[in-house]
Amino acid sequence: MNALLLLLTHPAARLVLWLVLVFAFIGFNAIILVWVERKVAGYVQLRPGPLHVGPQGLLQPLVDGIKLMGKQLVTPAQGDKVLFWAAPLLAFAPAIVCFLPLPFDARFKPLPMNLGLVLILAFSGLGVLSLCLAGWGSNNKWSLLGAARSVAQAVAYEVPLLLCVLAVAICTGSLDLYAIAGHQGAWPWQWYAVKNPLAFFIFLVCAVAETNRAPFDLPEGESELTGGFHTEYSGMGFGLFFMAEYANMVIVAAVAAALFLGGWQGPFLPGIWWFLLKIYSILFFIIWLRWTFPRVRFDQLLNISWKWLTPLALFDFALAVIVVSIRSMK
Amino acid sequence: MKRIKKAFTGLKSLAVGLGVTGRAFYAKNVTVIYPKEEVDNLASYRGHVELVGKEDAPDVPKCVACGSCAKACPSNAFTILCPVPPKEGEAASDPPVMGPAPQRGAKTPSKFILDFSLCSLCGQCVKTCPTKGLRFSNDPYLVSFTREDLKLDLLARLHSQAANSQPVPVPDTESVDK
Amino acid sequence: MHDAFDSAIRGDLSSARFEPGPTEDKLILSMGPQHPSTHGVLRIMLELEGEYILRAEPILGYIHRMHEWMAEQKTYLQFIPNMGRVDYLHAMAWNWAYAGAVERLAGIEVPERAEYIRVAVTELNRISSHLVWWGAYLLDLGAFTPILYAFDDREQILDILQSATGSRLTYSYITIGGVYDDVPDDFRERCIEFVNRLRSRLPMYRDLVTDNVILRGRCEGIGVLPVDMARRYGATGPVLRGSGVASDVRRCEPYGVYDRFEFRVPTYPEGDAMARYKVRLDELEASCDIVEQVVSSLPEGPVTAKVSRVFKPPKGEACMAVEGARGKILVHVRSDGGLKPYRVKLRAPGFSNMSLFSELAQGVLLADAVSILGSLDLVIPEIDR
Amino acid sequence: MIPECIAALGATQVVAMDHAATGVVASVSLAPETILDAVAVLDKEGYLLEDVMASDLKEGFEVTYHFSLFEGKSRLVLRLIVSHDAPKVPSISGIYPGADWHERECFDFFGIDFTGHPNLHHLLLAEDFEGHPLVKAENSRKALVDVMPQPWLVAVGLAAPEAPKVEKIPAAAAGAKE
Repeated sequence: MNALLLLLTHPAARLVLWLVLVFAFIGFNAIILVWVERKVAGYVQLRPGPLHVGPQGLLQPLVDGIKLMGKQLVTPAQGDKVLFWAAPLLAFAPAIVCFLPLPFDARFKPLPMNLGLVLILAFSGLGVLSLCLAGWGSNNKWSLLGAARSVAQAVAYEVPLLLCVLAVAICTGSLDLYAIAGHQGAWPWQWYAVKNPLAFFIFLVCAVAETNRAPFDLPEGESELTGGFHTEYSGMGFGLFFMAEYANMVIVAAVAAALFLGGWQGPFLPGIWWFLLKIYSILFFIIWLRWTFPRVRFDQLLNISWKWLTPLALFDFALAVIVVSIRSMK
Repeated sequence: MKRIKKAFTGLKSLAVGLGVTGRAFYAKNVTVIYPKEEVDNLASYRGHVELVGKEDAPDVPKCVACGSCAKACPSNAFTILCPVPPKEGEAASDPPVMGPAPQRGAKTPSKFILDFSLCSLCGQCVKTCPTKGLRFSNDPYLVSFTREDLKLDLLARLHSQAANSQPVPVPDTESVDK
Repeated sequence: MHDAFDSAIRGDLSSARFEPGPTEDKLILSMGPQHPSTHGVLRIMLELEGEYILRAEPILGYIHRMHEWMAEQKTYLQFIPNMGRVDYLHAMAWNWAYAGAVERLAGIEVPERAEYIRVAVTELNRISSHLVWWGAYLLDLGAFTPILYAFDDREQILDILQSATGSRLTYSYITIGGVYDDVPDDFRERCIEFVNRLRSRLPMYRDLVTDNVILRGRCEGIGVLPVDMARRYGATGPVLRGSGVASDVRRCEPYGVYDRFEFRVPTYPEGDAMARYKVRLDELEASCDIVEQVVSSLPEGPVTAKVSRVFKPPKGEACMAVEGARGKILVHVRSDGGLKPYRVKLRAPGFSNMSLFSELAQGVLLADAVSILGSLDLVIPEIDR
Repeated sequence: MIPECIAALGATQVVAMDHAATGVVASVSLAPETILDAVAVLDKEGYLLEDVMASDLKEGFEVTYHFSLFEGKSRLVLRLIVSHDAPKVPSISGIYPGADWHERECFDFFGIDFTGHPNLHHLLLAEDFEGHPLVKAENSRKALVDVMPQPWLVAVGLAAPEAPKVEKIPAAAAGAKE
């Protein structure tokens, strides 16, 4: 028994355990988020949303998932079979890795590393590749247009995102999400969202764009591109893209919570609850945006990034550097 | 400077928009959750037509089998059958041969079928009926998997309405729900 | 199997016009007949370079039903239900145009009460049509919520119309010689109630959508339609008024009793999608004004003129123009003195408005094409007839 | 009330019509060859093209063009007749691009050949559709005399004047058509 417990403290075992937990969390979370999304949409639109399966329709996403699994998988004729089916897996896989360095609680470190932020930024970039492959592999012109849009969009928004993340990292002097979160306090005025609201705002906008959520959902833009990159996907192929989208939303919300909202820290409640609460508040905001605004146009989207967000982020970054160097001079 | 001002009014408009949808969160739902609830304005709904019974004998239709509704119908939705009077010198066959109304000597229809799958609810039949023997029902719950089921036997419907002992509801096409 | 596939790729007569010529970096794209923003079954062949449209050609006829042929097979009265199905969003106006043309032909005098009721229901129907357009346009632009708000308001209109006509979409209410039936007693109260409700909702529409910076970015300066081009293409209705021409059939050749009511004909000179958008939103208010005036001065009297059961108009021809939600509806009826019309021609405003699209969409982004298409307010059954 | 520009149209007949009875203010008959010049005049006057309509008569296909101004009761109808055997009409889509689809529709329904049309193929009917649905059978065609209103017939001299209500405008080329 003791040996078994000892085994559990081994890094590899912890990693495996964590991965299992992450899978469970992503699945569970997708169900909850789909439900939240549909409920929010419902209430915003003066209707009740899912209602009949389970209490308050809570089991509806589960039933939908089962339906998706039961669907026939169709590969488009003359599509590239390998790329076509690699794409949804490739969309999903990086999302799992990105969960590793998230600071759910101070006592809770699956993988000791001090470059967590870099890992997330590196792997989240892979998501674009999957959209690109999906668009190319489908041999569908709408998908191709969606893929082209997603690449341009991801490149444009990576820049201000990195800059405002760096502005925070410089202030804390670390790239470890645990350290960055720990650097802030339990109270809102100790958070970077209050100390550096500009960076928080830019991060939020970029987060919405990076996860391809409305009003920046151009790669799928169903009223223009009939679904964009996932036009040709059916069944779980589509399901994986769907899950990846929600997993990515959780990741950006978690990073935002760690960088700007003090991570797990908060009064009274245990850390993990605070962290989840902060994540879900941000997610709720993102969902709320989706059901309120029209979609921006492609060139406007890029203009927002290159003409507004990038200069602002640069300015913010410079400001952070100056503040930090003045402070270190003292 | 002008562009920055424009950007700020833009951001403000976004916030206002969020406010509108945000207020909707605690507004009342407008959905009627069918089948748990039902809509309450069916009284003024004009569904398929039905036969009107005589005041003194609710299971006898006012219809005199003149066939003008069948003639007025833009989509030939009516099949009204009456016994064909035997030709001179021929004995009446049993059962009698049926033919489309009007037939000489037939004062009531023997069969009155409405093919609802053809009907477009225009009401020409109701308007044209000389005896006011047709009216709109207000029953929207008419669903079927086959076209055959939508061939409504209006005589049978009248009989069952009369047999259900309730006094035949007053023709109510003009009343309002609330 | 492979042959079938090859021929599917080769396309048809319409796409064949696009095949010769494309080079490496051009994309020939068939938008529709099933596409979320072609509203029904419109198909547009596109030649794209990147996302810029080099050439666009609408292809019609996917729900062509040959109403004009049907008219020749039916009696005058039997054709009435067809009219509601030409443009299901503004069925009343089409009903009126046809009934009015036949009345002109036969010289039927319509009772005054019927004329008033016609104005009221047509204007209510126009509001409901504009509300659907508003919601659907925003759906095209990626906003999901407004259409449900619009439908909430529209349901109130449909309830009122149902109380008068018995149905909610295709009414067959305006018939030759008047209207099918009288309106219920509380028609007036309900109309006033609705008008007040809509007026209180319009500021919300403005806050949520009209002032929205994203929407303005998607509409302003998009699809600019000069007056001269609009004239040559025969554009009418809000599309023409969005180019600054105050042309409205209700004003310039008043039919029914429209000349007795005060209302505004909104125009905006910009000619872009936003101008067309604003014209329609202003028309909501204008229609509210008309409804209010009608119901407060509704005269008593019969609602139908005497029309013989065997209706035979004298030989001759007549046409009637009606201002529909999409523009000028024109119905020509030609009679040879028989039971059935000799020829009926339906001029659908959407048909002419749609023919503008090829020229407007040249050189714009794909997303702008969606925005332009939406701003023309097309109802495909009306275009295809 | 007939606009002045009508004199420049080169019409064979111009008949003022009663707007309240027919919806148009003037009916202008033309020879098919002169349609392009006439339409060019209307274009200069700022007329809007409403539609192009065809109907099948004994005399041939009658093609009518409806034009109106932005304001006022101003609808003009231009009519011309082409034979059934060689229905050729010059296309006006070069002047009024909006006529493009209307002419294609007439081609669809009647098989009228609009010469000079850039893209004359099926618009509403399927591309493999054979025949022209609105072309009538030989015996059910009616002559112009049977489908035109009495005042017009009187004005062009096809019928004896009963009630001289409508003024006749002397046209450039005299003589009734037929």
